[in-house]
Order: sequence, then structure tokens, then C-alpha cells
Amino acid sequence: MTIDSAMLGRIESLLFVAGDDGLAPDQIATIIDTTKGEAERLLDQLQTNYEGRMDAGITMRKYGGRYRLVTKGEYASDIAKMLENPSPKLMTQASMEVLAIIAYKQPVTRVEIDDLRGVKSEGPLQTLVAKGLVMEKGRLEGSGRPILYGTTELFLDRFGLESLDGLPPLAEVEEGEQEDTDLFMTKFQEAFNMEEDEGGIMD
Amino acid sequence: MTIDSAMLGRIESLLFVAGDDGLAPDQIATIIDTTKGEAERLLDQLQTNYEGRMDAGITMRKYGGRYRLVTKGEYASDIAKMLENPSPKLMTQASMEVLAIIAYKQPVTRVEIDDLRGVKSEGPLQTLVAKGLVMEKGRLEGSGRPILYGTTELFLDRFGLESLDGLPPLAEVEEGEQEDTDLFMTKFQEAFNMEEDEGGIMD
Amino acid sequence: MAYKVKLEVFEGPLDLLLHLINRLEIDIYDIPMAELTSQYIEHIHTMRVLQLDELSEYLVLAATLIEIKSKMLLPIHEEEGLDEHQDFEFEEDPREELVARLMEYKKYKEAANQLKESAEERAIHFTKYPEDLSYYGVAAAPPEDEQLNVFDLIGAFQKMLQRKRLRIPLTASITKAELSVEEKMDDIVAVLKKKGGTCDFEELFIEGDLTDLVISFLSLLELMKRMDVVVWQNANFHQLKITIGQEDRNDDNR
Repeated sequence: MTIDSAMLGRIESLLFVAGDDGLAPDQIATIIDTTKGEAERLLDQLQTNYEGRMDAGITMRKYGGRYRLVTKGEYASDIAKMLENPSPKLMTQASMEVLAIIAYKQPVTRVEIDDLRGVKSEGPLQTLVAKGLVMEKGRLEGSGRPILYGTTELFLDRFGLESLDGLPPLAEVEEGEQEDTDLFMTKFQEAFNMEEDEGGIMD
Repeated sequence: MTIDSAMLGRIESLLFVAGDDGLAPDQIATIIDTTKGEAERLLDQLQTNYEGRMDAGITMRKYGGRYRLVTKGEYASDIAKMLENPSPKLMTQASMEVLAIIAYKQPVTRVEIDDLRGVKSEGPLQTLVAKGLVMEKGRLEGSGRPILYGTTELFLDRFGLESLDGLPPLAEVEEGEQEDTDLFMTKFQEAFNMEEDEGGIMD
Repeated sequence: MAYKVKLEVFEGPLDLLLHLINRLEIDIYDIPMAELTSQYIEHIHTMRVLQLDELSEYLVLAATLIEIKSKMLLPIHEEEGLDEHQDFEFEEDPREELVARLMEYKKYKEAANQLKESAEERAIHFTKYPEDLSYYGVAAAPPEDEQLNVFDLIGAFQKMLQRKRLRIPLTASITKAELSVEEKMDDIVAVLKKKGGTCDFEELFIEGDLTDLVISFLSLLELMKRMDVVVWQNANFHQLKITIGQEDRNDDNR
């Protein structure tokens, strides 16, 4: 029973990170190194626990052969309330993300934005258009001729920018910083054999 | 107790939806229509439950004033197996040094950072800005009005800090004098060097 | 004890100096200037060969070291004895300022290492994307009058990149490596037993991606070859049926 508990925790953590994508039983089985059957048994157990626990705000659903965590239905109105919350710092994050993509990548289509964020961005995009921070900047040539979005004058005004050139540079590559010192030291060590290092001061 | 249970479920569902954006206690309080104090009590309770429940794969952490659900540390290797690119690239030593100086001395100018390190820090500084860990926090009055730098919310999140007060204390330089006076004096005499090591040197 | 060669990266002249002090096991409060200076300059020579960009900064410190060294060669002022230090009337040690700088730098260098540990500890806790709330309505935008900060934009963008980095690969890349024909054969036999020994061909190919389906098919071929199953149909164009071989019906261990 305690073995099961720990296994349930493992599975919960995996499902949690997987989010919308969900996980198929055989994926879970592979990761936790068990059989598909056993994984399915544990998933059933997990489901039963969620449904039985009053203090669980989440539960599990199976869509298209994949399990994913979802919020329990009875909390839908609370979640809706998050959107109406007068100081919705949370929601500005979604808008800010979309705005950041548009600001740095303009002109850009909604599909590109969705791809970058990994979630649908229609809602935040509409909001930004409605607030005048973002506008249509023509259409992309080619199939479907999707709308291209860009930032507005109001955007510059609200962010205190003279022009788009005033946007601070962005690090897109995880570690683009090939610093000269590193390169230098690589060569340096080839040429010069460092003896010791006990640690103390340097570490 | 059952009332609490339902409340905990509500809060869990909200935190689940918020994901890595997290929620501040007052946001939660507004949504579930209670006081901030009560929300914080419930959050504490939720945290205790997560830590105590073997079958919980998730727990709660507060970074930069916002609570968020995270997976428990013991499942990190399982999750890493599942992800395409799980381990974040470490920053260069230069970037870490500049970040440390900014974190502890903020607001601070680039010249101060350069002086402290004895080397130009422009490159690492720009990298930190581009990574969203450091931002301009105004300008210093006086000649040239140099930019003052400070850390961001994202910095707190990435380094797992509730607030800047949570920074580990800087190593005390005067350790030789205050903590181990005897040891210090012994060495002092061994060295037959009674002159100036006493005071001002260290700060 | 293993002899450890550590690749040290110097982050500037002060870093190099700290390294030398550590390596030479020098008491930082009583630095032998002659030795340290010569070691330091020796290192710079090596660096010059490699044309270090920051050479000038290293040279500035070299000049400082030489200056301190020469100051220390000047005649020492008379010392009265041990009780002298009680009235705190010391001449300034020429090394004092350097030591203070080194200690200050060392403090932040250590803090950087501690921060790195904090980041590592943080990195073992994974989060999830925020849920897509468009179903519930339109997300709010920043309040009208609020002055916005471009650095928040960067923060938002970086957060998104992080999420992207943690994206889960497609099903195939996880399952491919593990799904063996052998296991799939067991699965098929299990399914057949569950269904009373016979099932439709299609029933074996309901779930899974392309890889999964291919493995299922190969497994089925292998089972046929071993005569563990028989594939048959009533007439042309009728449903293909799979029936478990006689010897398998009552025997769990094929």
C-alpha cells in the first residue's frame, strides 16, 4: 500500500508536468519502469483517490487514450472568476507573453504565436487588439493569407519607448553567450597545465 | 474540517490553472471571497498536506510572493526522462558573478560592478538583461546619470526565492577576527607580524 | 586521493590573484608581494601569447602589485613593540587596499556559487503551463492607466521560452525504444485470451501511433510464423479473424 502511494505520487508528478498533452499508459509504464497493465491499475487507483478526496481540486480524465489532470467541474466558477478578478496579475502574464512575442517578432501571425507559446493565444490577442496595443499589419502572402500582427503607437507610449529600437535585446538561444574568456581559457588550458585546486577560496 | 477540505480543493484547482504564473495570496482571497489572512492559513494547510501525503507528486512553493504548484524534488529524474530537454543550461561564471553583485547590492551601476570585479562586465550584464533576470531600476542622480540595475521577479522564480530577503547571507569577511579571535591571534604571533592586520583592512 | 585537475576559468585579474593566493597557500592577510607579483606576471605572459581581450585590465593590476611591492621595500618605520598595537596608530600597510578589494570580490564570487546552488535546487521542481482559459472568456489586459515596463515583456518572453524548452516530445520518441516485438506478442496473446480466443484483425490495431501499429503487425506475423495464432476469414473480403493456437488456449506461458 505504501509502495502504491509512492508510485501514485510519481505518476501524479508526471501527469502534472505533461499538462494538456497528457500521457498514455505505456508512456507512464516506460518511465516508471513497469508494465502497461500495472500502470493502468495505478491510474485507476489515482482516479479513485481524486474523486474520493474532498480536498482535491484536480482529478484525472482520459481523452483519446491519454490521461491528463484537469480541475474538478465544481470549481469552474472560481476559475472563471480569475478572469474577472479586478487585479488580474496572472492574466496579464498571458497577455504580456503574447505582447512580447508580437513586439519582438513582428509582423507575426497568430499561428506563430500559438506555436511559440504552446497554447492557443486567441483570447489574449483579441484583448490586446481591443486595448489598442496591437493591430493588424496586413496579411501574409500564401495559403489562407493569415493576418500579420504588430504593435501600435499606443504600445510605444505605454512602455515609454521612442521606437521599437528601444526594446532591450532578447536572449533567445538558451546560452548564446560564448564569452571570450571561455574560449580563451579553453586554449589556455591546452597550453598550460593547471596543477591543483583544493577548493577553499575558489569554490 | 470538511469546510476546509472543500476550500483546499478550490485553492488547488486555482493554483493548478495558474501553473507557473502562480497566484498571490490576495488574488486567491479575492477569488474565493475571504481574507488574505485566511487564504494564507489555507495555503499553509495545503502545503502541509502535500508534504505529508506520500501519494502526492506535487507540492507548493512560494517564489517572489506567488504560490505555485511544483513537482516534488524526488521525482525530478522521472520527469527528466519524459522531457525533451530537461536540464537548464548553467550560466557562465561571469554572468553568475555579475548577478550575485546585482542581487546583493541593488540598485547598482555598471561601473560599481566593474570595479568590484576588476573587469568589464558589460557583456554578462546585457546577457542577464536579455534573460530577464536583471532590469533597469532607474538612474543615479548626478553626473552622467548612470543606469541602476536590480533583479526581476523572474530572478526570484529561477532561484527559488520568496523575496530578496531570502538570499543566503553574504559570507562575513571578518571571520578571522570575530569568530576565531584566538585562532587568529595564534597565527598572528606565529607570523611575527604584529603590525596592521587588525582593523580597517577588511571593510 | 585522486589527483584532480580542475579547469579554472579566470573572471578577471582579481580572480586570477585569488587563484594564485589559494594555490600558493598564501595567507591573504600577509601576502608575500614579491612571490605573488612574479607568479601573477608569469601568468599574464602566458595570456599575452594568447592575446586576451582583457589584457589591459590584468596589466593595471600588475602595475598595482609592483607598486605595492616597491612600497614594502621602503624602510619600515620603527616599531615600539607588542604594546604598540593597542593605541591603533599604525602606518597603512600598502597591501591593505588590495586585500580589501580581494576580500570584497571573494565575497561575491562565493555568493555566485551559492546562487548557483539555489538555482539547481529550484530546477528539480517542475511546474506546468497555465491552463488555456479562453474557454472561460477573454483574458484581461493590463489596466488602462498603468505605465508598463519593457523588462516585464522580456520576463514574459523568457518564461515562455522556458516552457517551450520543457515541452514533452511526441509519443513515439518515448515508446519507440521500449516497445519490443516480444512484448507486443505477449500483449496480443493476452488480448486474444481475454476475448475468448478469437478477435477481429482490426481490434489489435485500435490504439497507438504509427510505430505502435507497425510493431503490432510485426508481432502478429511472428505469432503466425510460430503457429501461435491462426489468421483466417470466412470468405474473400470478409473480416479477418485471429484465433489463438490450440496449445496456447490453456497455457499461460507460451
